[in-house]
Amino acid sequence: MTTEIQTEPTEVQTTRGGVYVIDRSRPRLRAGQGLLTGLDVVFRHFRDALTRKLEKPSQQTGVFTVQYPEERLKLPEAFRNFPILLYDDETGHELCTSCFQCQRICPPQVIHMTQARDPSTGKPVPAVAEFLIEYDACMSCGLCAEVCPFDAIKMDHEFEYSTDVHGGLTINKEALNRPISYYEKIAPSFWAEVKDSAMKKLQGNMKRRPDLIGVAPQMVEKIRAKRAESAAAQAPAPASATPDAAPADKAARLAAARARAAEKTAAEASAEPVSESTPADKAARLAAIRAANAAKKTDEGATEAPAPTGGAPTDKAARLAAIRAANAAKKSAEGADAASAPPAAEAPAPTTGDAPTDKAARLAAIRAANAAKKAAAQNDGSEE
Amino acid sequence: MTDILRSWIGGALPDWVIVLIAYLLVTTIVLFYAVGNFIMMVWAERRVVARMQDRLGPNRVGPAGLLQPIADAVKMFTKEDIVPRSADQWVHLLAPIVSLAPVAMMLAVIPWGRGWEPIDLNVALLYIVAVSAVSGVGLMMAGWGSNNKFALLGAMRAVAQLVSYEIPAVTALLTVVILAGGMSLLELPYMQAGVPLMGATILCGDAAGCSPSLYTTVTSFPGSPGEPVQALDLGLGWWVFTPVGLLGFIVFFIAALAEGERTPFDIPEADSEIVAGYMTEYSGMKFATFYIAQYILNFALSALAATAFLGGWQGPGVAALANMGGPWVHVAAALSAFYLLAKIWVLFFVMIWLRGAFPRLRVDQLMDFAWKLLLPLALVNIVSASLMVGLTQWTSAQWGGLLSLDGFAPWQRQLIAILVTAIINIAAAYWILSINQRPTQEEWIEEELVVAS
Amino acid sequence: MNTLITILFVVFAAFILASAIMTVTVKNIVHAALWLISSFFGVGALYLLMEAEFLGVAQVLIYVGAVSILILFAIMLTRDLEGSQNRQLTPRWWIALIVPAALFGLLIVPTVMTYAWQLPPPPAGQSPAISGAQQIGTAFMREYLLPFEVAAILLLVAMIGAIVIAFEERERRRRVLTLAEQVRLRRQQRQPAPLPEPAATAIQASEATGGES
Amino acid sequence: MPSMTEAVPLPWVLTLAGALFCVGLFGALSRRNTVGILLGIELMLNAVNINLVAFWRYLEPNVVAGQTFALFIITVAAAEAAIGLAMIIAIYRARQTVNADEVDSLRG
Amino acid sequence: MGWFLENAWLIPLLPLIGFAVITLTPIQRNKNASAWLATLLMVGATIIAVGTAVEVAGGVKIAMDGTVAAHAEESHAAEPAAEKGAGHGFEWRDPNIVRTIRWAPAGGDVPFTMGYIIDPAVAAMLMMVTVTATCIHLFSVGYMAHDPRQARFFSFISLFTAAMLAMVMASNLLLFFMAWEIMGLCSYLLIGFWYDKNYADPNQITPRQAAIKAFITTRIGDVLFMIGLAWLWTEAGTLELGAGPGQVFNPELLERLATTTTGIGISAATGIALLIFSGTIGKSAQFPLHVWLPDAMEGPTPVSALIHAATMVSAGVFLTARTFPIFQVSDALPVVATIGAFTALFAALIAVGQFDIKRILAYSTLSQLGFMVAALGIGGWVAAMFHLLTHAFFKALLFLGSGSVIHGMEATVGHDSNTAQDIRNMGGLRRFMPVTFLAYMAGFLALAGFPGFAGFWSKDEILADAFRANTLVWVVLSLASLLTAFYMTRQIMVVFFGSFRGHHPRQQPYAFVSHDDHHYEAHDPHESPWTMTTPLVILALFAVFAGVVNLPFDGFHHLADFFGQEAGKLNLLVMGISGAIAIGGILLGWLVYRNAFASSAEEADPLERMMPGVFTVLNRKFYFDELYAATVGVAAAVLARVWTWLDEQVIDRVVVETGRLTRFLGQVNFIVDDALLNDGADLMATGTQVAGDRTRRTSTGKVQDYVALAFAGAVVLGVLYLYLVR
Repeated sequence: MTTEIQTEPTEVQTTRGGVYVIDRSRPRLRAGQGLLTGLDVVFRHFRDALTRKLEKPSQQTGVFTVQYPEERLKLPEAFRNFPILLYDDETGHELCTSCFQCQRICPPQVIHMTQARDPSTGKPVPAVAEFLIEYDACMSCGLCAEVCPFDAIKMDHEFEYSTDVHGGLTINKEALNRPISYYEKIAPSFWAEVKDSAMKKLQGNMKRRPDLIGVAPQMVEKIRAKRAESAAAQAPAPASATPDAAPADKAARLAAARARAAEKTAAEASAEPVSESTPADKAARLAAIRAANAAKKTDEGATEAPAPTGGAPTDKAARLAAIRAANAAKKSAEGADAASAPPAAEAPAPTTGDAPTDKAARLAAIRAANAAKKAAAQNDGSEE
Repeated sequence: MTDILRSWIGGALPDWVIVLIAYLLVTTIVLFYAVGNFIMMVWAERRVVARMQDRLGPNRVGPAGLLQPIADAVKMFTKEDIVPRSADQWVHLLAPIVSLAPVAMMLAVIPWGRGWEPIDLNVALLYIVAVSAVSGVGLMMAGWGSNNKFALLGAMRAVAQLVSYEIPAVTALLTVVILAGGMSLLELPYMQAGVPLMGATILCGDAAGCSPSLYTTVTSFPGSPGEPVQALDLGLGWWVFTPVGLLGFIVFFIAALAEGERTPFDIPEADSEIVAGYMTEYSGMKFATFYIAQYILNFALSALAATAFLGGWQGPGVAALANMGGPWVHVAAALSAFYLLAKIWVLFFVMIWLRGAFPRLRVDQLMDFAWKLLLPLALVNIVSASLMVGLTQWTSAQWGGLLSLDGFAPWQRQLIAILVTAIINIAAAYWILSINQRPTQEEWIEEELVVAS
Repeated sequence: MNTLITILFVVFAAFILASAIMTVTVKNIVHAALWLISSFFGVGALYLLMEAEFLGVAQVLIYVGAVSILILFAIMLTRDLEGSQNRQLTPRWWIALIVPAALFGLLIVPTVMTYAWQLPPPPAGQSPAISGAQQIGTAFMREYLLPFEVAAILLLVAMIGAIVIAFEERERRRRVLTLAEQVRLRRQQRQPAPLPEPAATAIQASEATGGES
Repeated sequence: MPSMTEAVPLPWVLTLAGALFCVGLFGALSRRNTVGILLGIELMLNAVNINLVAFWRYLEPNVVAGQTFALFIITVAAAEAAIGLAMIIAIYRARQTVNADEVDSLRG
Repeated sequence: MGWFLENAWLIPLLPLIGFAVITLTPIQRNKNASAWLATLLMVGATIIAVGTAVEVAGGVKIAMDGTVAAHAEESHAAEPAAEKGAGHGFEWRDPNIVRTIRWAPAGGDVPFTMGYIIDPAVAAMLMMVTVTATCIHLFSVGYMAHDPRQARFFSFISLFTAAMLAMVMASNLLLFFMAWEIMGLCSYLLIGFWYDKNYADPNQITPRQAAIKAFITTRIGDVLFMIGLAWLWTEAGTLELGAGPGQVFNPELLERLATTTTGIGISAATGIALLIFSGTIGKSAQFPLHVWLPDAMEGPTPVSALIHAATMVSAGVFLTARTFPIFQVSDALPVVATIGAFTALFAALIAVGQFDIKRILAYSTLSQLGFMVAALGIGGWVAAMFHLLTHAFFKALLFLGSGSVIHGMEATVGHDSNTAQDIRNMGGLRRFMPVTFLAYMAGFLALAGFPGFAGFWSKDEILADAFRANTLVWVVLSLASLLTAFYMTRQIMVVFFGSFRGHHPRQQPYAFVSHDDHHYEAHDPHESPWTMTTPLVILALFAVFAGVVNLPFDGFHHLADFFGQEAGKLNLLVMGISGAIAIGGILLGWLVYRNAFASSAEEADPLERMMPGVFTVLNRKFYFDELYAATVGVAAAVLARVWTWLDEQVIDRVVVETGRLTRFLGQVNFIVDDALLNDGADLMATGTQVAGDRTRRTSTGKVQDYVALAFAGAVVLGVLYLYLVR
């Protein structure tokens, strides 16, 4: 080989950073010389691939394969996969205020949430009661994190979610919750930008949250244990009435947060959930949230509710409302006594089905049941 | 092999049974050898090409991915064998067999080591050429029997390529025939003893004092045919070191690439153009048969190239060990077999290397290359080879009294011959390359403008 | 061993004849060509049996490797009008059957069987000298030099003739440009014709005036 | 060393060659397809070659003439195949048929 | 000892390699490389040729089996061969080496061979050819430096040199003839080298016309030569040179040739000799076929020097010299002598009337070749060869000198050969080109036969032989030699003395109107570069001193001894006369031309003023071109007319009349038929028609049916033979 064609790259600094320049100009090649040059280049790659890895961008030869499970590339800060929710490490308070911005903007409509209410007053508080994201349909666009005014929802770096069950990819709030320190670790500079404003807003929100509402479920136990400890240390205090009513399991907590009537909540919550946390369980919860939202909407327009049933329901909320209204009409006809019984009987039926392939059907069933229940309760309340 | 069996079994069986068993045994060994090499070649190709592309290649199945071919084979065995409904059933079925059988038959005459020769055929070179030409029929059958236009196109391309490149290949092998004075492959490694460039022409001055580890007995050497003499032997007198052999080797190797459908010439199965050529309609074991045929063909052609030009099993130490006699002969045979295998693998590595480096040719370029470049070079090389033989072996009587080299020592004659042939070959190569140069930019621009207007 | 050879001969003969009969009777012309190839193989094997190794190998090389490929090519270049369902034999195929049958039964068999072949006596001890490739080559260069040259010329003439006969005149063969060439061509076509340089025109003008004065 | 000359009588070989010749002749006479005719002719040439080789082997094993002429015939066959197929292709181009009984410009 | 002889085949091979390399390899794209390659190869060939000559002079002989015998003095060289008379002493000597290979079978016992043969004559010729060719190659490097087709030029002259050398060395008359023809081809190619050149004067011959003319004219002689060879082969069954059995100079064969009488009354030897001599006439441009040589000067000047002065034209003489034993036994020698002597005088006369510097030299060449032929005709073999060698040197010198002069003139008058070669436009060049002048003077004195120079000795030997053999020939040759001195003096005076007239050249009658030559006026002629003057100096040395190889004094007959032939005898009377003739010719020339063209180039020639009619005849070359045009050309045209007339008037008429007659007969027949024979004939016709219709069905037009019928016929015949006849 007479011509050395592969000169070492030189780094040139530009305003936007360094650029590697490789001089590929070569003298005129005689017959066959180009072939030999090609062979030379390939052999150099072969030789170097046996001995070294490709590490620097200036390096042109060497193995660039990353043996994935064993070796991983460092992910860039801006890498995004699925959204997560943040909570404060110390207080356990979630940053989310249940503003519904993310739910609205989500293009595939996979975010669902219910706002928490003050159990004593029934007034909504700036905290989220339940938060579900369907990871299996999420397209990782990151719009939710973009719009979140409280920096409560962020994009995670974790990407190994492969499973053979679709339903297992509907994630609830407990699974979505991450401490701020976790996010600070994976994206330090991003968090540093928003840290101050986010914490300030959180402080404001925390003031409006009574008791443990808006605290991450993981932290609830801890806090409660701490309180119990301190209470045991002082005396059996009448301070906490709610803990008695709230069972240990998540579904019960969800129901507790969701229910407006405190006395009814405990009974319903104990009847509704099933023993295992099957997908159907989660789906049921999702349906519950939806139904709750729909019910909330009917709060605002109960008199208008029958109207959409006549026309073509174009929007999801309207459809839900229509189902709910229909069910409510049925239930109100049957009477207030029977109102709670059929949902309780119906709800377990889909969940015990061992092959829940038709998610939509299940969802609709649960949703309808819950909506009917809520509507009945609401009707009772409003008629009375 | 027959003798060994005879000594083992003795008179227990009739003689023809022993012969039959020996033949079957040798066939089995050779085929296993070839198939084992095939498996290693598949693995090596994937690994080496991967390294050339800065990848790692298969490394999950078995240590360093060694069991990957086995896994592939299992997959191939268990795949469904699909025959298109409109295909010609029998032709479609027979095609892979017809293309594999001749390739396997080629292995019969190659000397795998010193004394390890399956069959001594006195027209072995012609036999190999003839038998390799038969596989073209198999390809044609595959293309036609599939009743698929891509398959037919691929088969036509394959056969046209095979037929075209057979001519330079045979012409390049003719130089070997001229140099060796015969077509037997067994003699070739023995003839390529000696030292590089000079061959077995440096004679022992003192017959008594020559070390048997350095000198070997040569019977036919230039100057005094027939009389055995002692010549310096390092086992490196390969013909590729002479100008004639070098040019012949280059031409033959390129033609072998084309015959084996290796990468710059893999036009018949150009997957970006005609799906997979004649193999389009094949799956499962039949496809695997084509695959095996192709790799064993590469293996056999590499072995042939090594035997014809690179000294075959010849290498340093073989003759010395063989001269020691007794069990050392078997050690020499093993060493020689290793040498041949090493040469084959070096050639196969070059094939992979070319695959890693070069893009596929176009059909017209392929034909141009064969007819305008390789064939003239090979023809010139024949002239050179004749001159080489004449200069090193003829007496002045055979030159018609015009050129008398009788008084020269063999090495002097060899030196003269090498100089003359080197000049001829270099001049011819330069000339042929220069007249085949692509037109300069101005010329073709003009031509194209004429066409465009 | 003689029995073995006899058996081999019979097998080969049957193979050759069966293949030949299939060649002439089978409907599909491609199949006919393939049967012809197998017949060629049988003949090659017969040559080997007769210890004409060079000829056997040459038979395989030329017939199987070249001629049959040529035939297959020709079939495939002309085949689309010839469906295999068409009638394959001429209407007067029975004449064509009678003539060879008569030739064989009336002439060949009686002649061959009744002629007294002057076979040389079997050699005592060693087998007779069989001529190999080297002798054939020597013969070609010595006593058959003229036929050899004539055969060479025949092949050359056949080659040229085949090309001339089968050559299809194209309007104009167009070279396929590579991508790089196309790009360069475009670029050159885009460039306007270079204007004459002002210095040159000045010189020309001065020359013109100088010539006049 | 056993040899063919002792195992098989010469007339057998000649009969085989004659039969092959007649089969080839039948093919050449009866095929409609021109290529089929060519196939028959190739068979006939092979039959002649078998005869030549047999005579060489049985009668004059020391003389190369038999093999030499067989080689000449192979050469002629190759030339004939090339020219014949070229003509077939030319006919096909001109008349869009390869049927021998449609190519009858000689008809009286 | 003997290496050069063993490897003498390299001598023609080296220029042939030069030809092949220049023609076939890309070296042709580089002008200098091809020129120097050819020249260097020629130098190599020269070295080998000189070595060969030295070895031959040393008496080395190599037999067929390779044994080397070196004897300083051949015994038979001393003894006179035969006392047949003056100069008839030629005898074929055994060559020093013969090496042949067989290459083609012939009908007779002896196959055709190729090979080389070296004897003293060949060695001398080889040395002469290689030396002059090398000088001319070197000269051409400078002369052709500005020609775009330089590589082609060198390729051609290399091929020519190779052919000439091969011819000289040929062991066989067939090979001799092949090389001879290649030379003819090269001559054609080189005369027409500037094939794209056109002249304003439509009557002036252009290079391509000249090439065709030369080719066709020499072809006449060559065809006759070939017929002679065929005849010789028929008679002898061989064309091998040599005196042994199976060779053409075998004494018994010569005897048979001399005694065989043909149908036209001459002996076979005479017929063969005359036919072979026709080759000489064509190649050496002797009298009836002389017309091509002057026109061949349209080629480049080195070509004129090499081919048309030194080597190829003398090949004709060499042919006669080579086959001299046949001439000796024939009656053709008087013819040879007559033609030679006539050409010598005739051409010398024409030379007096020419103005083109190269044409003067061309006619001089004709004249000198006439001398050699005449010398052969009177049996002076040694004298002819001697003159051939010396003439080659000094005529090559003169041509190269004229080339140098033209090269210098072109700087002044432009690249127009009509102007640049016209001696009237020259004058006084000795001041501008001293080296050329001195070399030219040497050549002039040698050619004029000034005592002491090479030409004097060789010409004197011819004259001495002629004086002894045939007084008439001697007188004619002496006249020619006087004229030689005269016209050469004329040329020298006009070209090199007087005042330079090139700044105002003669107006050409057909000159192009717009000349771009005016800017040359400022230049004076200049001396040529060293590559051109060096060969001149070398050749000048030869021209001055080459005569010493064969002085007519006892003990100085080196050349004759070298050839192993009888030496010419000293004749002081003849020597004195010829010396006086030479000096007289020079004086005469000086007297006539000392003031010629003193005023301007337009002035008339002094001789023209004295004898206008005679001068015009001479200037128009005795009207030979016109004569040939009027005879041969007109004859051909007339013959064509006659054939046209015959075709149109006789043959066509016969055909037409036959047709008419047939038609008339047919009409008569029709009447008879219609009236008398119709009914029966109708029946027959119907029967035939029906039968034909039936038969016709067998002719299906299908090849297969025909083949089937043929085989069926064969079967039937075979069955008849097998079962019925036998």
